[in-house]
Amino acid sequence: MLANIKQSKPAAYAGMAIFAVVLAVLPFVMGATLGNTWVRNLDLAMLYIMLALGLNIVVGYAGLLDLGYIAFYAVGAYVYALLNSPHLVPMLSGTGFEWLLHMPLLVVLPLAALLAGIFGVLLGSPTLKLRGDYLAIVTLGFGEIVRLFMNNLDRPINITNGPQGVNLIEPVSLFGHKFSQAITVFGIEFRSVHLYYYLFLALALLIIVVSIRLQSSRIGRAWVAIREDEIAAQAMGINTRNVKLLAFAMGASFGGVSGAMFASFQGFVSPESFILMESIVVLAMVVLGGMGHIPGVILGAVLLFLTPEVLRDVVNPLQDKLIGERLVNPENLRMLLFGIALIFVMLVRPEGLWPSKQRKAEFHEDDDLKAKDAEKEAAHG
Amino acid sequence: MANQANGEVLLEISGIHKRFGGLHALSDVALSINKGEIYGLIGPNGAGKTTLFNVLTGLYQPDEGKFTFKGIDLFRKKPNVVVESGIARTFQNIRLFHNMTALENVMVGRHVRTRANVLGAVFRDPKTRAEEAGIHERAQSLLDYVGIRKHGGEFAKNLSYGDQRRLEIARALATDPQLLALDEPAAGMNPKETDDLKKLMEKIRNDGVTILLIEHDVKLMMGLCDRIAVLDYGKKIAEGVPEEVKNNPRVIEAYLGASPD
Amino acid sequence: MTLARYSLIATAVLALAACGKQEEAPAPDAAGAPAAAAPAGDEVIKIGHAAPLTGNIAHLGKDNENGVRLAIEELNAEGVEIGGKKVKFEMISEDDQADPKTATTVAQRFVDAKVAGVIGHLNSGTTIPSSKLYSDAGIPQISPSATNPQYTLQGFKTAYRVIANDVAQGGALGEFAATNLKAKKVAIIDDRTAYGQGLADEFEKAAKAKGVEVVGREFTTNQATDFMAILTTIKGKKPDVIFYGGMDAQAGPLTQQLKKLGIAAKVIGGDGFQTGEYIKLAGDNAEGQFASQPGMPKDKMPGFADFDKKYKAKFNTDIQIYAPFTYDATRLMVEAMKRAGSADPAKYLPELAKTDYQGVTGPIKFDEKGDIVGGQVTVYQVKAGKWEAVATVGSPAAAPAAAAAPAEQPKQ
Amino acid sequence: MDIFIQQLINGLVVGSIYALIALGYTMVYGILQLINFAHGEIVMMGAMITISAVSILSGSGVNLPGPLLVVAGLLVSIPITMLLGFTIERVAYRPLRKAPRLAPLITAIGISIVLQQVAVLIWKNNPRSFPDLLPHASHDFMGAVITDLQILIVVLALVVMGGLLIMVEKTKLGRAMRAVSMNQSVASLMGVNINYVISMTFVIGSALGAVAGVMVGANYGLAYPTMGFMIGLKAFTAAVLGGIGNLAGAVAGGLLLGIIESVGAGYLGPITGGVLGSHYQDIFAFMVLILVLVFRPSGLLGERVAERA
Amino acid sequence: MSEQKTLLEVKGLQVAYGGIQAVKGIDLEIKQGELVALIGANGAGKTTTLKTLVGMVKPAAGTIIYNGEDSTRIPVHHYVSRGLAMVPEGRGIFPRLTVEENLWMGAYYRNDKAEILMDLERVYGLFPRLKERYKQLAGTLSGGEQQMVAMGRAILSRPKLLLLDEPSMGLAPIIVQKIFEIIRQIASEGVTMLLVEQNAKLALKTANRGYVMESGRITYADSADALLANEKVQHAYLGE
Repeated sequence: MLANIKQSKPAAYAGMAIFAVVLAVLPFVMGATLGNTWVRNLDLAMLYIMLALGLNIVVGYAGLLDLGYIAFYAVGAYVYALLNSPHLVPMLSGTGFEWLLHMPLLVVLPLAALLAGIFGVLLGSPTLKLRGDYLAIVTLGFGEIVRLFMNNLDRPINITNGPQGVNLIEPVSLFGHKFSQAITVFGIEFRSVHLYYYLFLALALLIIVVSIRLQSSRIGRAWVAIREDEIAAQAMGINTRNVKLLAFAMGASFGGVSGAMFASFQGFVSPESFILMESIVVLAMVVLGGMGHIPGVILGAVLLFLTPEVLRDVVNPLQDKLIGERLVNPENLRMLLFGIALIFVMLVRPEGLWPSKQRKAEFHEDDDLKAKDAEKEAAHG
Repeated sequence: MANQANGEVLLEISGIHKRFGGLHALSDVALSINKGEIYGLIGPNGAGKTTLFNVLTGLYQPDEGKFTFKGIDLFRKKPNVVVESGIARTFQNIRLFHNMTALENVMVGRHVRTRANVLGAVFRDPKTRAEEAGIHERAQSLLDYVGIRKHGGEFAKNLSYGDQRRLEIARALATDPQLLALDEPAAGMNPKETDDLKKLMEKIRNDGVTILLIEHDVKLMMGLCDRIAVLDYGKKIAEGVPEEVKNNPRVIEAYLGASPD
Repeated sequence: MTLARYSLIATAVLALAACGKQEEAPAPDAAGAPAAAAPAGDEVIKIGHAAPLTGNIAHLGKDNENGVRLAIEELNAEGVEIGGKKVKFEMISEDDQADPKTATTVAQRFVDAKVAGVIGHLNSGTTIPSSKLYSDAGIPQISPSATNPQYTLQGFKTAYRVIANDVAQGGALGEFAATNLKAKKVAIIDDRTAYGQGLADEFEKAAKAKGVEVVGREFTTNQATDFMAILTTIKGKKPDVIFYGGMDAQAGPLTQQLKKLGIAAKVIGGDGFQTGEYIKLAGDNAEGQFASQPGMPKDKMPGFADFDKKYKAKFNTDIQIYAPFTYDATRLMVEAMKRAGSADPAKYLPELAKTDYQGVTGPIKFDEKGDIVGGQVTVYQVKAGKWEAVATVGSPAAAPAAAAAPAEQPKQ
Repeated sequence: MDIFIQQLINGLVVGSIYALIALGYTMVYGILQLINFAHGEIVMMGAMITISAVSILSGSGVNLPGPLLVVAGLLVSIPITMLLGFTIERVAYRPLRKAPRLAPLITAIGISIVLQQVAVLIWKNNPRSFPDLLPHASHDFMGAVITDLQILIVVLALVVMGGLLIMVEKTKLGRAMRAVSMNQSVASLMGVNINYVISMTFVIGSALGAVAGVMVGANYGLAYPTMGFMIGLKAFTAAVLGGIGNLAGAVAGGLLLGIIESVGAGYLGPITGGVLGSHYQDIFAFMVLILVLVFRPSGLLGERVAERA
Repeated sequence: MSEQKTLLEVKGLQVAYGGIQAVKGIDLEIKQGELVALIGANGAGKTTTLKTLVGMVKPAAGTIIYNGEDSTRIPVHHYVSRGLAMVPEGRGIFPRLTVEENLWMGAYYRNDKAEILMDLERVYGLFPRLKERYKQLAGTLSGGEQQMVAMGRAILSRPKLLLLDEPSMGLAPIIVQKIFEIIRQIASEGVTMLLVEQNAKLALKTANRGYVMESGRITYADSADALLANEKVQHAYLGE
C-alpha cells in the first residue's frame, strides 16, 4: 500500500488524507450521534474485519475451504485470557513460570499470533490432500474439537476453566496506561471504547497492509496458483505442501491476533463464543463480500456484523408500533436473512458483492470455460 | 555450460515401469536425451506418451527403473524437486492459471528461482524488492520472447488458443529449465500457427534449452526433431533419426494399423 | 488497492452510520419495549432490564421483564418522590440473546442511555461479562437469576443479586440428598455449560462433605438427546441418586431413558429443570423426581399470593420463575434511591448496600459481596404430575439446617 | 458384561438411526459429489411435522391406536419432506451444478440455516415432546434391557434400508441412479433423464430422513428445531466411515459409529483414568471423521479410486 | 445403392468452442445399411462430430436430419429412443455395474421385457465372453471385454444407426481383430454404422465408404477401396 502511495498522484494523497481523518473522527461522530454502543460495535466490527481477512488468506487466496476457522480466534483469545487473568495464578505461582503472566501487549500479541499459527499448521497438515467438501468437513471437525477441548480442559487439571470461561481478563495496557480508564488529551476525553477503537484500527490496518503485500508477493501468487490449478502449480516447482501450510498459518495468526484482542476487550471468554456458527458467519463475510478481494472482505465483515445491530434497532420497535407484539425476533430474522442471503448471492452473484476483477471472471466462466475444456478435448479428440 | 559437446547425455532413464491397477502403462522404457537436441516422442493414442511425460516431470511416481538428470538422481522425486533440477513442462490440455493475467502466469514460473519469504513480502526489504523487480522484468521479457507481450495484462483464459500455448511455454521457460518438455504444443493449431510454433521451438533450442516433444503432427516432428522415439502399448518400439523411424515397419504398422488380413 | 476503493468503504461505513442514525431517531422508546410512558414534566428515571427475549429461554426472559414492568407501573401509579421531586420510572428492556458478546453490547447501550440501574441479566454467562461494564460506569446491577458464584466474587461494588447462588443451591441439594433422601451413593451428570457444571461442582462438594460417595461423574451437552451410554455406565455403579446439572430439554429425555434402562435411582437437579416443560418431556417418568428452586416456595413467600393475582390480571399468563425476584429487585432499587434522595448511581449505591427489604419473595439483605443474606433454596418433587415443595433449605452459611423454618430469617 | 451388552444395544439403536440418515447423505453424494448439508434439517422437519400432525389429529378427536396415529403422522410428513428435498435440489443445487464446488456447499449451508429458522418461526425454539404412542415395554436380554420401541427402530431401519438396497440394486430407477453416479453423460446417452434421476434421489433420501426423524423423536421423546445439525453431522460421519456413495457402507458406518460412540463414552473414562471421559463423546464422531478422511478417504467399504493427475 | 433410404444427413455442420471452431462446416450422408468410416488425424474434429450427432454437443450452425426428422436440438436422452446409439471413445462403461446391468442400461428406454431378454441372448451370442462374466463388475474387465460390453450395450438399444468412436483404442492387435469381426457381423445384420477410427487401414478395409477429416473439414469422401488406394490420403494421414 505504501508503495502505491508513492506512485500515486496528489489527488490520491488528498483522498488518503480525507479517509484518514474520517477514520480518526468516526468514533466521536458515532458516539455523539448514536451513542457509544455504536462505537463498541465499531470495535467489534474491526475484530471481525481482522478475522475475515485472515480467513480470506486461506479461502480467498489459497482456495482452501476452512469451516473451523474460529478455532484460531479461540486460541488467540485463550492465550491472552490465560496469561492476563488471575485464573492461572494459583497454578503457576511457585513454579518459576510466573513470568508468563502479565507480559506486555507487544509480547502477548505476537505470542497469540504465533500459537494460533502453530495451530494452523497442526490442523492444516493432515488435511493437505483433501479437497473441497472434504476439507470443509474436516476443518469443521477440527473447529469443534478445539471448542470441546476448551470446554473440557478444566479436568483433571484446570487449564481453561471449562464452561465457566475465564473472567477478569485485564484490559490492554499500553505505555503504562490501562485501556479500561479514560484518558484526556488536549481536552478530548478518550474513553475505553475509543482507545480500543484506535488500537483495533491500527491492527486492522496492519493486517490489511500485510494482506496486500502478501497478495502481491511470490507467496501470494503461489497461493492463487494453487487455487487455480494445483497440478500446474506443482509443475511450476511450487512446493504445494509448504505453501498451503503457510496459508493456514498466516490466516490462523490473524485470527489469533483478533482473538487476543477480543479477550482483552470483553474481559471474559468462554467456549460458547467459538461455536461453529461463528466460523460460518466469518466464512460468509468472506464469500458474500468477495473472496480474495480485500475491500470486498472488509465490506462483507462490516455488513454482516452491523446488520443485526441495525435490525435490533429496527425490528422490535417496528413490530411494537405496527402490531404491538413481537412475532419475529431479530435474531431469528437475522439468521433467516443470513441464510437467504447465502443462497441468493451464490445463485445470482457468486463472486460476492464487491469482487476482484479476477474472481468475477472466475465465476462467470461457466460458459466460456466449459467451451475451453471442450475445445481442448476437441483439439485432442 | 556453453561449450559442452553435443552428444553429452542430459537425461537418462532406463527400465521404467508404471502400472495403474491392472494396466501396464509403461513397461521397461529406456531413453536418453542429449544436451541441445530436440527429442521427439510419438506413438498412437494411448501408447503411454503422456504417462512417460508425467513420470519425467515428477507428477507420477514410476514403479521401478532409473531416472537421472545431469547425473542427479530424480527417481521418485516430487515435481518441485524435478523443476528445481531444471526440467519444465507444458500440458497436453493447457493448464494455465486461468484467472491470473498472462504476466502473472509467467511470474509464477519464477517461483522456483526466487527466495523471498513472508517477512520479505511483508517488510519489502531492498533485497525482496529487487527480486520482485527481477521477476517482473524477466516475465515481461519472456512474454516478449514468445511473442505475446501485448497480452501481458489479459487474463490467461481470454487469450486465443495459440497464445495460450505460447504463454504456457513462456511460463515453463520462466523456471530456467535446461530441458523443456512440451506435450502436444501444436494440437488444435492451424498450419500458420504450427509453423510459428516450430520457429519458436527452434529458437528456444538455439538458445541452449534442450527440448522433449510429444506431438501428433508427424510431419512437424519429422522436420523438427533430431531424434525420435516411438512408443506403442507402453513400450519403446523404435528410436533414431526421423528418416530411420519413418521407414521402420513396426512404426508404420503402429500408425497405419495392422492389416486385418 | 486503489484509493477510490478505500473511499468507497469509508462512504459505505458512513452511509451505514447515517442509516443507523435515522433509524435511531425515535430514540428513547425505540430502544426498548413500550414502557409505561412517563408524563411530561416529571423527572424520568430509566431502569434497564436485560434478559434473553428471543431464543429457547425467551419465555423466562419475558417473565423477568414482566416482573420489572409490573413494579414500575405500580411505582408510577403510586407516585414516587425522590429528593423532594416527583419522578417517573421508565423501563428499557433489551434482548441479550443469552449470548455473552451481545450482553456486553446491551450493557453498553444501557451505559449510553444513562440508566440509573439495571435489573438483569438472566443467565450467569451474560451477567458476568456485562457486570464489568456496569462496574466501570458505576451503575448498580441486580441480577434476579444469575446464580454463578463468580458474579459477586469479582469485587465489583455495583453487582448484587436477590437469589441464592449456586454454592447455596448446590449445597442445599447436596444436603437434601444426604439428609432427606439418605443417599449413600450418587452419580453426577452435567451438561458442560457454565450453569450445569457450576451447580454440579457445588453439589459434589456438598455431597462429599456430608459423607456421600460420588460413584460416577459423567457428562453430556446441552444439545444432546441420547444419554443411554452414560446412563448405562452409571447403572453399573448402582447409585441411589443421580444429580443432573442442566436444563429441562435434556433432563426430560434423560429421565425417560433412566427408566428405560431400569435404573431406580431418583433424579435430582437445580432450577434448570424445575419447570412444567420437564414434566411434559419426561412424561410419567417425571413422577417422584426432585428439583430445586432458589427462594422460598411460592406459597410461602410473604406477598406471593397478592403478586400472583396482579401478575395474572395484568399479563394473562402464569408466572414462570423469576418474575417475583425482578419485581422485588426493582422495588428495592427504588427504595434505595428514595433513601438516598437521589437516582444518581453514585449517591444511592451506598444505600443499596444497606438494603433491608421485605419483598414478595421474602426478606432481602445483601452481604458485603452483594449476595443475598440467607438466600433460601426450596426442593420440589413431582407429585401427580405437578411440582410440589417438599423442603426448604436455608443457605448453609446463613442458616444451617433451617430446612423447616423459612420464616425464621435473621433480620437486622 | 451386561453393561457391555447394554452399551452395544444402545449403540445399535442410535446406529440404526444414523444409518438411515447416512443413506440420504450417501445417495446425494454418490450422484452429485455434493454434501447436502441440509439433510439434517430434513430429518428435523420430518420429526417436527409428524409431531404437529399427530397432535392435530389427536386433538381433532381422531381416535386411532398409537402406532396408527404415528403412521398417519408419517403420511403427512413424508410427502412434505419429499417436496422439500425436491425443491432444495431444484432451487439451490441444480443451478450450480457446473459452478465451482464452493458455491453449492455454501448454498447448502444457507438452506440449512433457512430451514432451521423457518422451523423456529413455526414451532418456536423449544423442544416439543413426542407423544407417547408407541409400545415401549422393556425386555431383558442377557442382563441388558431393550424396549419394544428400540427393537422396532432397529427392525424398521433394517427393513427400510433393505427396501432401499433392493430398489437401488434391482429396479430400473436404481440402476439408472447408479449409472448416473458413475457417468452422467453416458447415462444420458442411454436415454436416462439425468435431472429426473437426481430429483428422485433427493426425494427418496428426504423420505428416509423423515422416517429417521420420527425415530429420533419417538426414541428420545422429543424433537426441536435445532436438532438437525448434530445428528446430520454424525450421520454424515457415518456415511464417510462406511465409504461415501456406498449404500451398504452407510449402513455399516452408521451402526459402527453408534457403537463406537456408545462404547467409547462408556469406557473412555475408566481406560484413561478419568483424564478423558464422556465429555469427549462428541469428539468421537469428529475424530472418526478426520481419521477416516485423512487415512482412508474411501471409507471402510468404498473402493479406493486412484486419483489421476 | 441410390435406392437406399438416407438415414442421416448432415449439412453445413459447425461446432464452436469459445472462439475456436472445431468443426468448420461439414456435410455427411449415411444411407440405410451402410458402414461408413470417418478417419483423420488426432484433433481433426472426428469425436466432436460424433458427439454432435447424438446431442452431447450443440452445433453452432448446420442441420442434422435423422430419419427424415430434424434432430439438431433435442435433449440428449431422447436420441436413443429414436434409434441412435453411440459407443463412446474410451468405452464409457459403468464400472461398478455388473456386465449384465451395463447391458440392461442399453435397453433403458425400452419396456418390452421379453424382447429385451431375446436381444440379451443375441448379445451373449455375439460375445460369449460376456455371458461367462455376466455377474462381474464391468470395471474389472479387460479393455477388450469392456469394449464388448459397450458394443453389446449399444446393441440392446436396438439402434438404427450405431456410432462407434475409436473402438480399437488401447487394445492389443488380436483383440482389435476380434472387435472388427464383430463390427462386420453387426453390419451384416443390417445395422447402419458410422465408425470413427484412428487405425485408418483397418477402418477402411471394414467400411463401405469413408470420409477423411482434417482440421475440422472433410477433405476426402469416397468409397473405402478408393480411399485406401489414394496415396494422398495415405500421405495426409502419415504426414508426408
